[in-house]
Amino acid sequence: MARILMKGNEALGEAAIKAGAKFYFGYPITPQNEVSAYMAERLPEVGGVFLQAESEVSAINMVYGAGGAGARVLITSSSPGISLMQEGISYIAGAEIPAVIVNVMRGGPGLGGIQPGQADYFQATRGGGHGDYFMVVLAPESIQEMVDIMQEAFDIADQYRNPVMILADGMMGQMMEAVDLDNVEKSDRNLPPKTWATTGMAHHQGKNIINSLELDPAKLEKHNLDLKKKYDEMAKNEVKYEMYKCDDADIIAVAYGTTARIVKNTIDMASREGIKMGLIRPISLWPFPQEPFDRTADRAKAYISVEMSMGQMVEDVRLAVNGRKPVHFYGRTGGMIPEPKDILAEIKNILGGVK
Amino acid sequence: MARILMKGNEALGEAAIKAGAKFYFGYPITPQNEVSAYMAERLPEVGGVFLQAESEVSAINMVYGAGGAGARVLITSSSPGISLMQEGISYIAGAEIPAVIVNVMRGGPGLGGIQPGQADYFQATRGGGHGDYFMVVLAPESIQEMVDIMQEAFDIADQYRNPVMILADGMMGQMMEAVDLDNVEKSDRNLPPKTWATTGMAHHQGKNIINSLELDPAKLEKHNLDLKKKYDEMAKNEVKYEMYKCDDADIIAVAYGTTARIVKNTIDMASREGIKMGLIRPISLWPFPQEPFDRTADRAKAYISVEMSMGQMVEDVRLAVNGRKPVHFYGRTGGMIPEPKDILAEIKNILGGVK
Amino acid sequence: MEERVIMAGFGGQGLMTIGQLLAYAGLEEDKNVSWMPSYGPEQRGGTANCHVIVSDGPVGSPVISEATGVIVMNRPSLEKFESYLIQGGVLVIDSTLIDVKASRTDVEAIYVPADEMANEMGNSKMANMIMLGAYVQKTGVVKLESLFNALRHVWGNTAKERFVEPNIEAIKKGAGLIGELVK
Amino acid sequence: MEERVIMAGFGGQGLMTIGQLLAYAGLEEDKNVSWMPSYGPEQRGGTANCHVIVSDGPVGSPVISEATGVIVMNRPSLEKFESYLIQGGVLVIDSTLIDVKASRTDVEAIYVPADEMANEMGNSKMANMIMLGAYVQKTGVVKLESLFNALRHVWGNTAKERFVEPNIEAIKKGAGLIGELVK
Amino acid sequence: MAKVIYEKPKGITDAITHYCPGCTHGIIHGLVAESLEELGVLGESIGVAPVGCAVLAYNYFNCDMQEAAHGRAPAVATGIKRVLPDRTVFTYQGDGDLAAIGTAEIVHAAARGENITVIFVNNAIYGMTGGQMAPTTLLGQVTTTTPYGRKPEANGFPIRICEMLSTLEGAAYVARVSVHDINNIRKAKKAIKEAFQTQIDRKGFSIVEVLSTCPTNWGLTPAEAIKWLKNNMIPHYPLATFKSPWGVK
Amino acid sequence: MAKVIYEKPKGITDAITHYCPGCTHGIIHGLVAESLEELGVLGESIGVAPVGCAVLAYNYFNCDMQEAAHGRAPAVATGIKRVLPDRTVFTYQGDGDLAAIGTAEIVHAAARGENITVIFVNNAIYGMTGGQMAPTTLLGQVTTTTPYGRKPEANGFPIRICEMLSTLEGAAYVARVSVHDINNIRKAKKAIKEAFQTQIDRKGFSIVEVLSTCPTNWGLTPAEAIKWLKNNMIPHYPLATFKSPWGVK
Amino acid sequence: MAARGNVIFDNERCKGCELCTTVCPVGIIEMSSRLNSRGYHFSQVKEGMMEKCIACGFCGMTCPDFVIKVERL
Amino acid sequence: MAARGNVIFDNERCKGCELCTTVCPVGIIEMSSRLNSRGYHFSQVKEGMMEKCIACGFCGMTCPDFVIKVERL
Ligand SMILES: Cc1ncc(C[n+]2csc(CCOP(=O)(O)OP(=O)(O)O)c2C)c(N)n1
Ligand SMILES: Cc1ncc(C[n+]2csc(CCOP(=O)(O)OP(=O)(O)O)c2C)c(N)n1
Ligand code: SF4
Ligand code: SF4
Ligand code: SF4
Ligand code: SF4
Ligand code: SF4
Ligand code: SF4
Ligand SMILES: [Mg+2]
Ligand SMILES: [Mg+2]
Repeated sequence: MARILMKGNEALGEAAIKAGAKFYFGYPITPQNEVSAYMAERLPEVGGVFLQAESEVSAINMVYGAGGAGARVLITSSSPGISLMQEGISYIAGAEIPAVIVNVMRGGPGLGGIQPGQADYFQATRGGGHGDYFMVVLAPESIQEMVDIMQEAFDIADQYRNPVMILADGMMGQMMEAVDLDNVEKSDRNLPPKTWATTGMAHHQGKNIINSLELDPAKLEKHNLDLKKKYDEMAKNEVKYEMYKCDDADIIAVAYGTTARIVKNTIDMASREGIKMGLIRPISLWPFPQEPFDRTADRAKAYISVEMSMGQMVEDVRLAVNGRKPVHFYGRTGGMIPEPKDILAEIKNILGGVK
Repeated sequence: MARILMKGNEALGEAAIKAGAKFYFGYPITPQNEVSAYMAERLPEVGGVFLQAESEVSAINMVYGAGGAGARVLITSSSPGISLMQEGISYIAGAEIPAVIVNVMRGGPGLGGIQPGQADYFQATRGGGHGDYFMVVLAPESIQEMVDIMQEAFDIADQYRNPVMILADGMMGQMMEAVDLDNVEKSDRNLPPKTWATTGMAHHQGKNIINSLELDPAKLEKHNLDLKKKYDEMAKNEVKYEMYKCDDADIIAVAYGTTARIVKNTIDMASREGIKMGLIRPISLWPFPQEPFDRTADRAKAYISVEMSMGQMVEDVRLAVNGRKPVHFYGRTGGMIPEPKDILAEIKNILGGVK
Repeated sequence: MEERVIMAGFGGQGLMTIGQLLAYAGLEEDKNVSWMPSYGPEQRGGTANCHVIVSDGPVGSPVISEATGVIVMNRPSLEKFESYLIQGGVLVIDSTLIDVKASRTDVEAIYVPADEMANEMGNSKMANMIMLGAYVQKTGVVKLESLFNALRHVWGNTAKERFVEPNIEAIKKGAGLIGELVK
Repeated sequence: MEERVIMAGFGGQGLMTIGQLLAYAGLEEDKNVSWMPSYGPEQRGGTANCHVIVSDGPVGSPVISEATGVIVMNRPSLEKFESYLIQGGVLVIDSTLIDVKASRTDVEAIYVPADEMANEMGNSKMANMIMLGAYVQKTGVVKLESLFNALRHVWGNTAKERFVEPNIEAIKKGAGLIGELVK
Repeated sequence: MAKVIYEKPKGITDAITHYCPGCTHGIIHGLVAESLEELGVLGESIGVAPVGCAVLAYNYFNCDMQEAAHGRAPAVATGIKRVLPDRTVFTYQGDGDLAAIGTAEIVHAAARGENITVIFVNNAIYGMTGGQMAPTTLLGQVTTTTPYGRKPEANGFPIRICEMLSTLEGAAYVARVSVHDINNIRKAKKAIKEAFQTQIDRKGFSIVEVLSTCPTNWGLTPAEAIKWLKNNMIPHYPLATFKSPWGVK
Repeated sequence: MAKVIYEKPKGITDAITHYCPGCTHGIIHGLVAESLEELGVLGESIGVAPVGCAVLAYNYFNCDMQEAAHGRAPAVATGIKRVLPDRTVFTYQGDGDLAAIGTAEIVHAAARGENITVIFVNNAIYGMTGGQMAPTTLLGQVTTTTPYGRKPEANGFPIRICEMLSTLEGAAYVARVSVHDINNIRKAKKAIKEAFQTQIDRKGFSIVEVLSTCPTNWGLTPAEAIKWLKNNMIPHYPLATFKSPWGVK
Repeated sequence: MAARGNVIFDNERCKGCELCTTVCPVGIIEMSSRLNSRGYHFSQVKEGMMEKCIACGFCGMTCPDFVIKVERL
Repeated sequence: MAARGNVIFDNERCKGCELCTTVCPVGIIEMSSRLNSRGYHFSQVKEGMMEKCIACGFCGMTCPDFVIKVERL
């Protein structure tokens, strides 16, 4: 099939269906309502189930049940709705249930606004829920990448029996771009059969229990260590990033998702003015890529994290740079979108200072 | 009054009452149930209200209402319950409502266990809720300190119109220690009158609105910048820490809450073996203290973060050390409690490696 | 080549539709395109706008801060978006609905009595297509034929099929103006 | 001086109570004390234990990994906590309820037929106090008088007031054993 | 001298609402404001706005207001009322807010007999988010999330909130009204005033369910929407006073 | 030859439960297990354990189990049932779990007519956490959070879940039973079996509320607790079949 | 004789929903062909019909936007 | 003549709650003075009374801990 024009919210729904997710649970919230509308129409056509839950709290627990029963299951929401899911996400991680969660971020805190934001970075990458757990967090910069990454997200979830989050924003959800839904690369991951799923004892060997409770501290610690092993593996294997014009860059911006596109505009503007600027674009926010920093820390004079937040990913940049070079921050928030010319002004500022 | 023996959970309740908090909303959860039992009995005696909500979600929103109406209000819970409050906490921060939230942490993730843990550090310090916000997070190491800090917590909350979290753990909640409830130092903070509270228009000038919504991105950004200014002020003014035997330490442990007590045991053991070990004990986890690291980074050979988690505060330690010295980690989890001898073994290991 | 156009007016005037149509037309020509709507409660009755980019290279931010073109169908939109235009940018104004002139002199303002023309064609709902026709003819961002194909592609075999030909006519009407209007 | 004692047995045997009492007694003597209970569902019917520290210096961890004393009133507790004792530590065993001997030889084991004695006193609920009396007399961690004061302080003017004197008697009974038992 | 028969109530600010043309949210606002005014408690009132189309209600009611998280208005109102028991505290909530995400909060506020007043605007749809199914959406009704019409097998049955809450001892005043014509607007006003009176008299929890239109998401003109309400909603949601401290006929 | 009149059902594992002596949770477990066995669906069943004293129920029921977050068992069961519509899916929940934090989930599972079975164990208290007030705690009852006895002004009124859920169209089978004597144990068994039959026949949502004891937190011996249940709970929670696909007398 | 009334419209508040036109018992309210600044055709009393107004207040009560003030003369 | 029964106790499962003793229509169940390994006095049929058992099954049905197996002989 050729490339078609599609809204991000609809494309991600279709991509999930193509990735084999026939179950969707969710609760309306702007700016991701098109996902539910799309799934409500499409899933019955493919023999799946769309269910509008009574709340995000219920929805995430339906995902727990459905994922635990062995299905590929998608849930989407936006910032406040994702906050309501934190207990559920912690349970899903603790009980090792695969699921894909999409956060189409808006401005916060509180009710905030409905325009695009990236201020849920901490929540996504550090675990807004309680306890030690991590999810792979993927941040596509285009609708095509979102579609491609959806397949990947479900595969990662199944491979590690762990939730995976796709962190998008209102812009990504609302915009239309050309997308090719058919040439999505299937991964060659060797996915384990879901022998652990609760499908009824008559349908598998022994008795299956989906659970995150362990009252014996020694056993719970063991469980945490097992999880840690898994997280370490994910951290090793699931790093994804793009380096853009970093080779001889004096200053390297770090940005993800739609902000990265804006930074690419900025880089073009900068190069017209003879400023050597590059971009490290983490695609996996957790695990956060270390390598591109190690490869650039000698040459670059400074880094700048550009976000639609008051400064969250910048901590990961600092951790990755680890004192080798100064790390700066530029952010817009509340639904305001950074503009290339303002970013460039900031960069000139920094380079002035750095020289 | 003399020192009396009191359970942490009860002492914190009484301390809140002494700090003028006559309103308590909560929902039962181990290991902090003694707080509700205590408040249920005591608050009616002092003309206050104890209300057992139908859930943590409701409870935190009752706190929103009560705090917004101008009252000093306390809420306590433990890990999964705190996760359920993340939306509400983000709203409270966004709407600038003072409130004190106590998390008596247990093992996670998911249902986990009910023994002590410190794995909600990220959630507390980075905002488990959506959007850009911070709370002052205080971590006492003894029941006396918890009592003292309660007064402080309410004052900070009122001064900045911001939620404050006290991060304790099951050990702190369940243990009994001697405590003097009467000699709590009153702060000399100049607390602003609550002219913003919704008490009815007949009771103040103009119309008061408690709100976190702003649909205009420019205005929402302005709100975020105003909040940021407040957070910067808190970050400057509300840092609290203890340095213990750091002066000539070769290795400096960083630990908070009950873990810090355990590390102090370890330091004594270490010094008996001629190992120079010190402790930086952050009392405010947010803002995380930078100064003690700057004061010790020249002399110390290495740092080690000791936590009842798989490694969370260690990121703040890394950020504070910023590459100047190696940063190590030792943690137990799931309700297992680190033992001095094991910490010491780890330290010998590191010092062997460092030399 | 990168065309960055903002289309704005009251909700219901069909600006979202012509934005999508333009993006589709770009796609027909194998260009890179993006369409980004305004969204939120202000849409109801209030103003609505979308940002469309048609580019030979990859599209950066779908949100336009420096527009090469602006199409406006009410006065608040003119006032708001005029300033987004780069020097020499194209500003298409529905002169039936907007009774003032562009205040900038460094842009190319085109006044299209689109509402009036649409009413003459018997359907005021097609004013948007007239505006689009004029804009496309003026800028050459895509071929008119690509617009027609896009219309056929998207509305063909749907309930809107019967509107395809009238809309093509409207686009042509708008396009036809350009020779006349711009001397 | 730092005494670190673990008290363990079935729920309902009153080990939490004697733990608190010891801590209170320490407080009476202006020492630093901590009391840390086991908590959780296993308490129901299962075993319960608490950790008490009485110290001249500040108390570190309230959880004891190296105990100077262990008081046990059932066999699983003996088996579990014997290993926590430091060399030369004091191990008080209710020999009515536990029919085995300590397996360690590097500690001082004291066998107190507390249950039997309490029954003789007419109230099996006071076995805990007998155990405590023996332990305190043996170790001298606090004065017996401090225990009595603590009892009066905590239970005086409460519903438990009438149990104060009998319990003091029981503590004395336990303390009285020490001369006899430990040669 | 001219006597004023109707004008914008003092309990309503001068702000122009963001509601769609013909949306009956505005009418209901007016009734609430008039009631508070007539009962003399405007200056003693604290309202709680929901998340839903009425999210900006804090700009329209001329009294102190709090903006609650989606569904949590009854919890927020509880917090306020417990601190200020002599003030008049009310929530204004939509059917998504109250009957979906806020189910636990409304049931328990009612069960507690929390002395607050709830104005429950049932328009059988999620207005704010663009027309998704609400718990009160009728069977067969097409919404963006029931594109094939609401089917009980897939989407369940519409909930009758008044009937459900009436089973709770703490609910003192429970009534369902509508604003589809003048007569019913008058009855709605009466019910709302009685609900507030219930609170003022400290009789416990009061709720008025008001059937309301959503022309925008129903895809109808305001006048058509009024008719649709009358012909479709009332048969399923009978208008009645279910409970009242003054007795129910 | 000896005929077995009673023995541990096959639906119960060999694990010794953590329940307190004389707690009737165990009896109810037995009835559920027997029903699944007799209906021949044990191997087709997936149970959902709550957070509450029955939190470890996954160790006791001899079928696949999921452990839900507190109050969310109906949501979890919904997720399972939608994926596996031909399996028998049930939740086992306490009164804190179902009637407090899980109110929204149970109301909406019922409203949806979700084809699952809910076993609702009402012991008028939070057992697991040490005896706090539950939504079903009786007026006057002393708990750790109602040290002065439950008072309606401060703590609200006890909720009758069956009566409330019966107002919902999607609820197909609703019954309240008790296990305080042999006769009632038999009736309870019958109700539980009918509830499962409702699900097997795809008639919609089924719930059995079982009045149960908590000797530990009531501060009574098991035998006294049985009497307390009979004398205090039943008058407030009448035993009845409220709804049934086979009709109610 | 029926009361005489006077109705005053705050045109800028009007959203042109037409509900007032449907409730007027004497049918004297119509929509203007003009737009207010927010783009709505606003309501008005038909030319010269004001004296037919019976001051029932229905239009005011029905208007969701508090456009109308009704006076009895 | 009433049916004769045999009841078998799995003593280690017993928690000594005494409920079985209250339901036996012929009153033949008592608590042992001995403890099982979990510290509970377990239930038993009174010395020599087994033959009075009518195999009603009440004890089994009542026992929350699945201690008792009842057979009809
Ligand atoms: C936690 C959360 N979930 C979802 C939303 C999105 N949301 C905003 S309004 C709304 C529903 C509004 O519907 P209703 O309560 O019926 O009010 P109406 O708009 O119909 O008046 C939803 C789901 C939100 N803001 N927060
Ligand atoms: C989110 C959350 N809140 C609170 C708890 C603590 N908690 C565990 S069980 C329970 C109540 C149990 O009571 P009930 O449901 O009546 O079951 P019972 O123990 O009486 O059988 C609570 C509040 C928790 N685990 N998770
Ligand atoms: S969307 Fe519906 S409910 Fe909301 S303002 Fe518009 S008409 Fe009213
Ligand atoms: S606490 Fe109560 S409900 Fe829980 S097991 Fe014990 S007796 Fe049963
Ligand atoms: S007051 Fe009555 S008669 Fe007069 S214009 Fe209004 S509706 Fe018509
Ligand atoms: S009802 Fe009000 S808003 Fe609607 S047309 Fe009449 S005056 Fe205008
Ligand atoms: S089967 Fe009946 S008669 Fe026999 S011991 Fe049991 S209860 Fe008694
Ligand atoms: S009912 Fe069961 S657990 Fe209780 S005493 Fe009898 S056999 Fe033992
Ligand atoms: Mg609605
Ligand atoms: Mg219970």
